[in-house]
Amino acid sequence: MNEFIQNLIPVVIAVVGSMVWLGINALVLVYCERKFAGHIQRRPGPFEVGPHGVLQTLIDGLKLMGKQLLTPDNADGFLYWLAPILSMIPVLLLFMPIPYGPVLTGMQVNLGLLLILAFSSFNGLAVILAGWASNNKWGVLGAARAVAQTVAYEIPLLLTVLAIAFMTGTLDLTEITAQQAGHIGNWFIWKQPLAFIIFLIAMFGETNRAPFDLAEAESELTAGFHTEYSSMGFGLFFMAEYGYMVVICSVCSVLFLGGFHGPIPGIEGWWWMLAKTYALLFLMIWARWTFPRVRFDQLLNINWKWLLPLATFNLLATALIMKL
Amino acid sequence: MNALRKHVIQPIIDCWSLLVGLKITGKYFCKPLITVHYPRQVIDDENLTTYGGHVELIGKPKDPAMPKCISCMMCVTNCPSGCLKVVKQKVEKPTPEQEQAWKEAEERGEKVVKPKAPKNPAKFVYDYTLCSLCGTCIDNCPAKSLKFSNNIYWVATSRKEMKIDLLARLKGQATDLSAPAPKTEAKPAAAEKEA
Amino acid sequence: MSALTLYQIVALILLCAGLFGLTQRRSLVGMLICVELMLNGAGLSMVAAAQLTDFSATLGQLGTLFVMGLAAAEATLVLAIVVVVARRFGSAQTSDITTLKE
Amino acid sequence: MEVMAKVAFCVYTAVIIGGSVFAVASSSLVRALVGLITTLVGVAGMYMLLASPFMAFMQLLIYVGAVSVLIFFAVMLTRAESGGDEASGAPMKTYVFGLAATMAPAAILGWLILTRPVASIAVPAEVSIKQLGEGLLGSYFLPFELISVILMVAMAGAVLLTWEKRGKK
Repeated sequence: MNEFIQNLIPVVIAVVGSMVWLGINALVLVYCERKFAGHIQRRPGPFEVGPHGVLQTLIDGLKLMGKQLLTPDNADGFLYWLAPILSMIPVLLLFMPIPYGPVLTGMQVNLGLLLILAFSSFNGLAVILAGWASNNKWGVLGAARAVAQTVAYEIPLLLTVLAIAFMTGTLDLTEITAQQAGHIGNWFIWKQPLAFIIFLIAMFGETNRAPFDLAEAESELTAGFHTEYSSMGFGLFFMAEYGYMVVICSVCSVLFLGGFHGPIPGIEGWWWMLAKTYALLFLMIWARWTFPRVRFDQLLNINWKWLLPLATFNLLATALIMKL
Repeated sequence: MNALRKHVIQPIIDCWSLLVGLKITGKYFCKPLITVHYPRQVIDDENLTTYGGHVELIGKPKDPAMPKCISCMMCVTNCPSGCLKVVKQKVEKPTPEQEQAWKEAEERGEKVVKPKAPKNPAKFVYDYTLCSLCGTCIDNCPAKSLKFSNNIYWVATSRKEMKIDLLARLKGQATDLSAPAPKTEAKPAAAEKEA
Repeated sequence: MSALTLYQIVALILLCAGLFGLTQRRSLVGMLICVELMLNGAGLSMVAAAQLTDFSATLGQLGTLFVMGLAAAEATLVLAIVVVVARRFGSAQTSDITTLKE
Repeated sequence: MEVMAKVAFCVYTAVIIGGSVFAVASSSLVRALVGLITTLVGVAGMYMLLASPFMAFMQLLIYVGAVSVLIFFAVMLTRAESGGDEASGAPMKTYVFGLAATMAPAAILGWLILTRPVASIAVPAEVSIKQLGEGLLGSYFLPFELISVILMVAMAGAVLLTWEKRGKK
């Protein structure tokens, strides 16, 4: 029993840590996104609360919590409230196997990559349930789009991840990081440039981010699947969206950018991981405020006609080269 | 060959355009802000001239209190929302002595010059609550007597205040001009102290 | 009672739930859901039997993986059939899908 | 550790039974689907308990990520009412027959399980993914290939079934 508790302690620490990490990231990222959007449009963004508006998201969060929890008439109440929770809880688990530093790993899981892919599929499900349960035509339309989108974009993502797994012979994220140790030339982005690009594009589709945010497309579906959600129901979806962004950017930097290894040998640590993850996150934000939303048939065409064949080709080429 | 260009080369070029888009927004990100943070800063006068506020009258160059308006009612007929109300001035009733004098002159066979009504309007009332700021009145004014005002700090606290007597306003502006008091400068300075 | 027996009982419960649901459900999609329940029972039973006895554990896991693959293929086909049926009969209720008797 | 395993087993069993009851009994198909997903998660937990995490993750990936989304698709395409397609209860006859049809195999299998237990080991065997992969490409190569063929055929069949010429009403 004693030994069991000793085993349990790091897990509990990791769970609490990832909760805190998720909360901080959501706050920081929302602020960064609004500031970034503002500066791209040459306006200051949030400015009033705190110096340069740094406390704005905190206040917004408090405001959200203070609002009334509404359930629409004739909505399926149980599913309606299940959906935001279902989208939130897996995020906490997703942070566990990601190695943020040489010691800063929640849990070294043999099948870490598979764990992340398996549990991130809950997000799509939550979106679908939310849209369906809110008894709102925009919600149902958003759900219908989310169904097609999540199924479609998971495939190229899996195939690119598989290409990396081919090269490393492991699904353990710590091991994959270790194989990229040394200098910048060992990063997998150089060996798998096509996979990196496909992953980058599929990333937007998986996290429902603009220009692929068809499930919530505010100009056509008001807010899509979360039209009816108020207060923390909406807040949880919001947090989960940023949580998935952080997770997928972390995975991308582990898979392709060497994780916590620096560009030159000798210096490694969590700050590299943080810098890479945030660079990717900023790329996502930047893309959101640059590109217009694609049409739905375009979205599916990009996936089925471009990403999927390219990812398959990449996988075959990787297998061939590994064998030779 | 054509198919190759259409289905392979063109998409690659299109991908390049994505990078161009990123470059443009990135460039804008680095440029200094152009929005002005109101209570701490105000827009300089040069940029104020492009602001289109409510409609106002233009004074004659010689007499700024007197509008160029000739009461032709073009603005009233053209206004789509019917927010302008212009009242022409009436001819002053001639005194009996004058009438007498005219009659005598007519009898003598001379030409009589009866005084005409002054052209400038007696009343020029503008209802800002109805105005859609379309500018049709300004375009149609033959005397070029209307323009958009450019006081961005103008506020009203009641519907009544939104019904502006433009003649009175012009008079007020004329007196302000003769005794220049840069109001807009003083306000932000006070606000800055508060902040 | 050994651990294996417990797992088998859970698998049996799943099978029974699926079977019972299959007889009660009157829409094709509902029946598909019940079939998935039964398939899960089978998978659980196989993995438990393979892991908790001396027989090859690899075989049990691979067998279950195959069952999962089959389930995915089956779900795809059933989806297609349901769509075709819904298009032709205007509903996916089993009671409506009759052409022979009135 | 032993105690924790038992507790976990009880929790997973509760999840599985609750989920399957929900899946069978609820009148709304979407709720039934949620019940199914709960059951799937419970079974994945069981796989974890049986020391086969790979199976657990594959279960989540395939069932939650793909199959349940497909079922949801089917629900949407058949225009199921959110009020419930199965709202009106089944006739008594169906209920009795269904119970009988369920009880018969349950009784036989239950009797077999309880009276003829197989010699089992207490600690589940560990199988690495490497072994699984070698199995797939070694002794069980043929079924592996057959599964791919079946998936291919199923996909082609699904496309063919729902194929409609463009412009045709």
